[in-house]
Amino acid sequence: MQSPELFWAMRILLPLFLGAVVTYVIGKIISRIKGDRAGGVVAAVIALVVTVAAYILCFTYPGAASAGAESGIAWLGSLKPDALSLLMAKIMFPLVILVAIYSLGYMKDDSGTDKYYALMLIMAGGMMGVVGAGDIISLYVFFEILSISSYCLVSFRKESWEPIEAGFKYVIINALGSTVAIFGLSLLYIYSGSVSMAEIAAHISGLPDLPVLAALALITGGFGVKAAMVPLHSWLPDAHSAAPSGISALLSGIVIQVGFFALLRLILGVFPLQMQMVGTILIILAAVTTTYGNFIAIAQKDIKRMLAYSSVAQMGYIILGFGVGFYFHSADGFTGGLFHIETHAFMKALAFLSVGCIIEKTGTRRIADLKGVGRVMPATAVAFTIAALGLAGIPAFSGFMSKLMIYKCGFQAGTALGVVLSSIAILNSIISLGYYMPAIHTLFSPAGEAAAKVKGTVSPAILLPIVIMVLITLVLGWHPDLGLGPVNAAVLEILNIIGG
Amino acid sequence: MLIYVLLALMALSAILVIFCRDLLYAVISLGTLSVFTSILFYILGSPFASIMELSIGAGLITILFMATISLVEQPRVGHAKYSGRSSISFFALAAVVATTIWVALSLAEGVPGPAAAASAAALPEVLWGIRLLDVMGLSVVIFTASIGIGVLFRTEGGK
Amino acid sequence: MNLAVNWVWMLTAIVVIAGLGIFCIVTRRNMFRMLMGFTMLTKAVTLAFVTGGTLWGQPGLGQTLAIIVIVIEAAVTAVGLSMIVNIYRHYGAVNTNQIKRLRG
Amino acid sequence: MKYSLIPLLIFVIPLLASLVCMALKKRPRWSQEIALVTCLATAALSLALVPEVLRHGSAGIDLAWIKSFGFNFSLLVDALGSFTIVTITVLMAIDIIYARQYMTPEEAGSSFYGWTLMFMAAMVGAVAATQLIQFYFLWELMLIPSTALIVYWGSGKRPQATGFKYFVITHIGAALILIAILWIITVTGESNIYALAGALAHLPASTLTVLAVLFTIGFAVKMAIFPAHVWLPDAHSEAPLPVSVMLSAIMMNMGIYGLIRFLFTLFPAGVANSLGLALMIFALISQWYGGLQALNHTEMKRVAAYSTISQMGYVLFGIASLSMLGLKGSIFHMLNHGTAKALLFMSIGSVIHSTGATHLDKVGGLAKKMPWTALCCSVAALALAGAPPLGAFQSEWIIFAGGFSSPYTVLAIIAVCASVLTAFYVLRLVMRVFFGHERNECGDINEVHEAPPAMLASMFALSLLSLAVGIYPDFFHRWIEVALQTFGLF
Repeated sequence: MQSPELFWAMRILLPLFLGAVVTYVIGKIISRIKGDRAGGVVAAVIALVVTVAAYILCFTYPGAASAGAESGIAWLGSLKPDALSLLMAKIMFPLVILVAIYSLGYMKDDSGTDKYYALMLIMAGGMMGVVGAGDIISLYVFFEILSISSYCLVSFRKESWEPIEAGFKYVIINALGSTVAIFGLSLLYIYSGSVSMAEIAAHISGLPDLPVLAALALITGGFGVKAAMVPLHSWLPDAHSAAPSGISALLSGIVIQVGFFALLRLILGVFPLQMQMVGTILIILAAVTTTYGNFIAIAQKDIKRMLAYSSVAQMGYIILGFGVGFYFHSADGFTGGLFHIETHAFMKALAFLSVGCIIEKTGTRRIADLKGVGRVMPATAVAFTIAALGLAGIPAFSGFMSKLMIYKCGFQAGTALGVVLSSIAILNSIISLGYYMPAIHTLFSPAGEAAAKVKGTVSPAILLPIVIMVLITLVLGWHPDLGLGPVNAAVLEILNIIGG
Repeated sequence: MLIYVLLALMALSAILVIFCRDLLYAVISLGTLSVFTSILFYILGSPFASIMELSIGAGLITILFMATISLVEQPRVGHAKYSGRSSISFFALAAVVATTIWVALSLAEGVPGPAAAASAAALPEVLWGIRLLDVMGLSVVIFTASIGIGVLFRTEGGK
Repeated sequence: MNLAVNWVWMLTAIVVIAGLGIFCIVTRRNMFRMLMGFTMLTKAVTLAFVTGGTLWGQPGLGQTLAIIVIVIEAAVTAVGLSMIVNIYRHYGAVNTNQIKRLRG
Repeated sequence: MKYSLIPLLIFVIPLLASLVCMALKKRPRWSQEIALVTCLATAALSLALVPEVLRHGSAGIDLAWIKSFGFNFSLLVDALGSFTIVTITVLMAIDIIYARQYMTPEEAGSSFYGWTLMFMAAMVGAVAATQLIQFYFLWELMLIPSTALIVYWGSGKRPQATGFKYFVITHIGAALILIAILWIITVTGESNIYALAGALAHLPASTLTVLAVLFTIGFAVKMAIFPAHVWLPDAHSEAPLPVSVMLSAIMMNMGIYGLIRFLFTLFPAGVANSLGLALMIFALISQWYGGLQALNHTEMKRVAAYSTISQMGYVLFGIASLSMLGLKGSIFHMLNHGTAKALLFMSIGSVIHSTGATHLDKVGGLAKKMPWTALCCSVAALALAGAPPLGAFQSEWIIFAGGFSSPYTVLAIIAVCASVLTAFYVLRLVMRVFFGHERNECGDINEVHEAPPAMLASMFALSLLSLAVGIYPDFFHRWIEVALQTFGLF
């Protein structure tokens, strides 16, 4: 029987990284011979084939039965994939595939798209490495692969000032974050003499409090930067609004969640004793993050920045689910958090993709200038509306179901704190209407200048991912059981680890 | 004893990196920091890490910095800006150093003594054996960085 | 290996250099200086790994970890520097307070 | 409970039909017919359910929904539910007939009928829902179609702003309901509305009061009780006329239903008692505020919209009197107010349709040109004013009788005075528009003609319904008494 480690290395990581090399090389050759655009198309097709193949392969996961099976290969010991990793893979692959299809239409006028798709595959591989890593060094290496590729993707359109400036901000703050995190991890190594999470966890109970807390603080702070917890979020609005829309969708939909996932993995793997305390910290951070993100989003005039701040707020919901889960040992909290990762990935990606399409046609990102666009681009505007209502947690869209779980877990804790938290979360979803509604309103108001500029139809490569994501959002909103299978498996895994 | 001297020199060059006015001197301080680190590595019995630190940290990175600075920096720009703030900066720095030393001393409680019996695996075994995945990861990192730099310096007209 | 070292001072140096690195990133406004701060922080991390390796009698592992960190440091620095070059082409300046158009 | 498919059918048929209508984007004529057939079928089915419900107490069906959350999709209709559902479906069918001629198929488009049917499905589903989360889900599902109807077909200056104001304010009300619902589910572990009464009785009084207040505010927002009424005048007056009917005459019943269902069948009697006086005061304020505003405005639809606020004050007054009579009157008033308000809106619609005037001082003396519309409008006005032998007479006077049986006689007297105010503003509307000197400032008076047959037919149907209820109320009394038996309060 195949062990999970071998499975992860051979069927997930290898195709992605090897595929990135192949994509880059063949894309480069074709673009030398046939020109840039043909090279981009070929690279996109190869990238699509690779991701689809890896996605299909990821359904051959040997399952919990094989969890004990040894691969017999020493260096695979630094991977430790489980149901949680598989859940992230099942969220990430469809997203990357849809974004790749979208980019086929969206990036067709850019140069160097062979590199774009190669970097996208590397980013996917980095994410899968982070979620599958079982020791701190592999976690760090893959985290850096993810980071470096996303730095370059954010400033991909280097011809204008914004992506490049946002890119530098992104580089410096995230490099600081991940280095602080690895500094915390290196302290753990000094104190425990091991890099494997399981061995560190075995050592940690014998250590004095202060080094452990210092390491925990450094790690939380470090990965908190990537997860965009307030007050470490300041890079996010710039980077997510400056990136090409497909990349914004990936960044908001899955990359920041992977940043949080790294923290989650370490809390589960290394700090089981500190869980209660971590829960408290996460709850406070989450409440602040959600509220702050929502209020600042209201003040935004740029639609992509608005969505970026909304990502900050939604991250708060996810963290709230996990914080409540850790604090109260509540399975519902984990289900809510993980399910919100899943639904939010598609809703936020949908919002960014449809907004990207609108921006491409109108050439403006100011919300006030987008008057009447909904009347000339009805399909895209309706898609944005669905995404926005879903993000606001209105029933009939998937966001409601996951937020419902998060609201419920607070009440389920049965304490005043839980009730207050859930009420904050519910009220926040109303505050979020304060910026989604004006945006929708502007899109559907009588036509303005921008609407007059719109010419031609949206290309099918752009429309197809949008339609698929709309369907996912609606179907999960009416029948969440369809998306809950992997989530429940992952929650079982977490409960196994924390023994709840 | 040499180790303490090295540690002090490292701290000193780190401070120089922060406060030295001319960027080029700052880069040289950074290189010096790397050199001291690499000597320290050697003394601590890590020759390979020492060589890597010397060649990449003191060599490659310093050259990269130098090249970029000479490409970018106009001399005598922005010097006046910092002079007004420097005393505040030094106080802040003193506070930071004091705090970190205090933290470090409190951290020291749980540090294990040096291992008596070192059942050490040699570096190549570790590097190409149990850490092979990370080494592959490193090759991906280098590949990514080179593509990324290619993206940032591509000359073809884009959108 | 029995080195006559007080490990407490070793650890102190690590934390101090890391602290200086973070201080440098947070307070300096020159982009090069920020990247140098990042490099210093990474030095502290490598030193920590090598120290850990020596302490636990695992020089192989400690060195490997240090090498990994060094290579990643070089890659990130290279990407950061090429961003600085691009920024300079846009603005003719490398101080963040001179180019700050984006609002946090 | 008797096993019955009908509750499922009256939810699923409109929902599927709405999807079909949405899909038939290019063929509005077909969707028009589909909508008509669906509405008639739903009305017929809901009427067919009445004898079963009266015989067995309730009828319903239980389906699995979200297994992972442990939520079921159970539909159950008891006497109160069936009364509400019949009101909704019958009025909706009549409204659809009216809309056929008020808007041409091209003007309406397929999606108008699609949204309408989805709106109806959500309302019926929310009434029949037995699981709390399911109730909330369907309750919020009403929001999207109704907002879309206001935004896309609205006629005011800024229909978007109006629609979104409506959306946000009612969503805030719904969020309070959600907090209460989640609280109940987690504290009691019970999520079936019909099994909650026992579970809630064990909770401490303070918790129950907080919960009751949350529910009351939540539903009061939907009922547009002062001061939560701010969304209503704009939404009801700027929506296209058939949608105004849906909002004013039909959707208001949802708020009434929710308040009665949650406040009286879930909570122990003491909880509602502690809220009685506050509710009564707000009811009086709404009554007077709505009436005075209706008198103050000249735009006909706005008059009708403010009249709705006032009428909801009556209903809340009946509820707040905490007496069997008052509750009975309030439930009965759902049907009677729905009928009368729909009739008033429709006759206003006919006037707007044939004259183009929207303000009541722009036209006059239309009775000669549009005699039947004048007749229907007078019926509506008399009904709202509480004149016998029309239906609303029955319910209003039962409400007042309930009020006098409560300890606050003074407040009841003030409420009765408000009905004079009602008479004043509705009769002012009728007199100005239909009697006096013949004129039309917005068009040629000679081109004013009687409303087209389908519109007249739906208006006649409503007038006859109002008359029939007034002349033969016994059946309805018995029906509501069956509903009240399940309350077991007072």
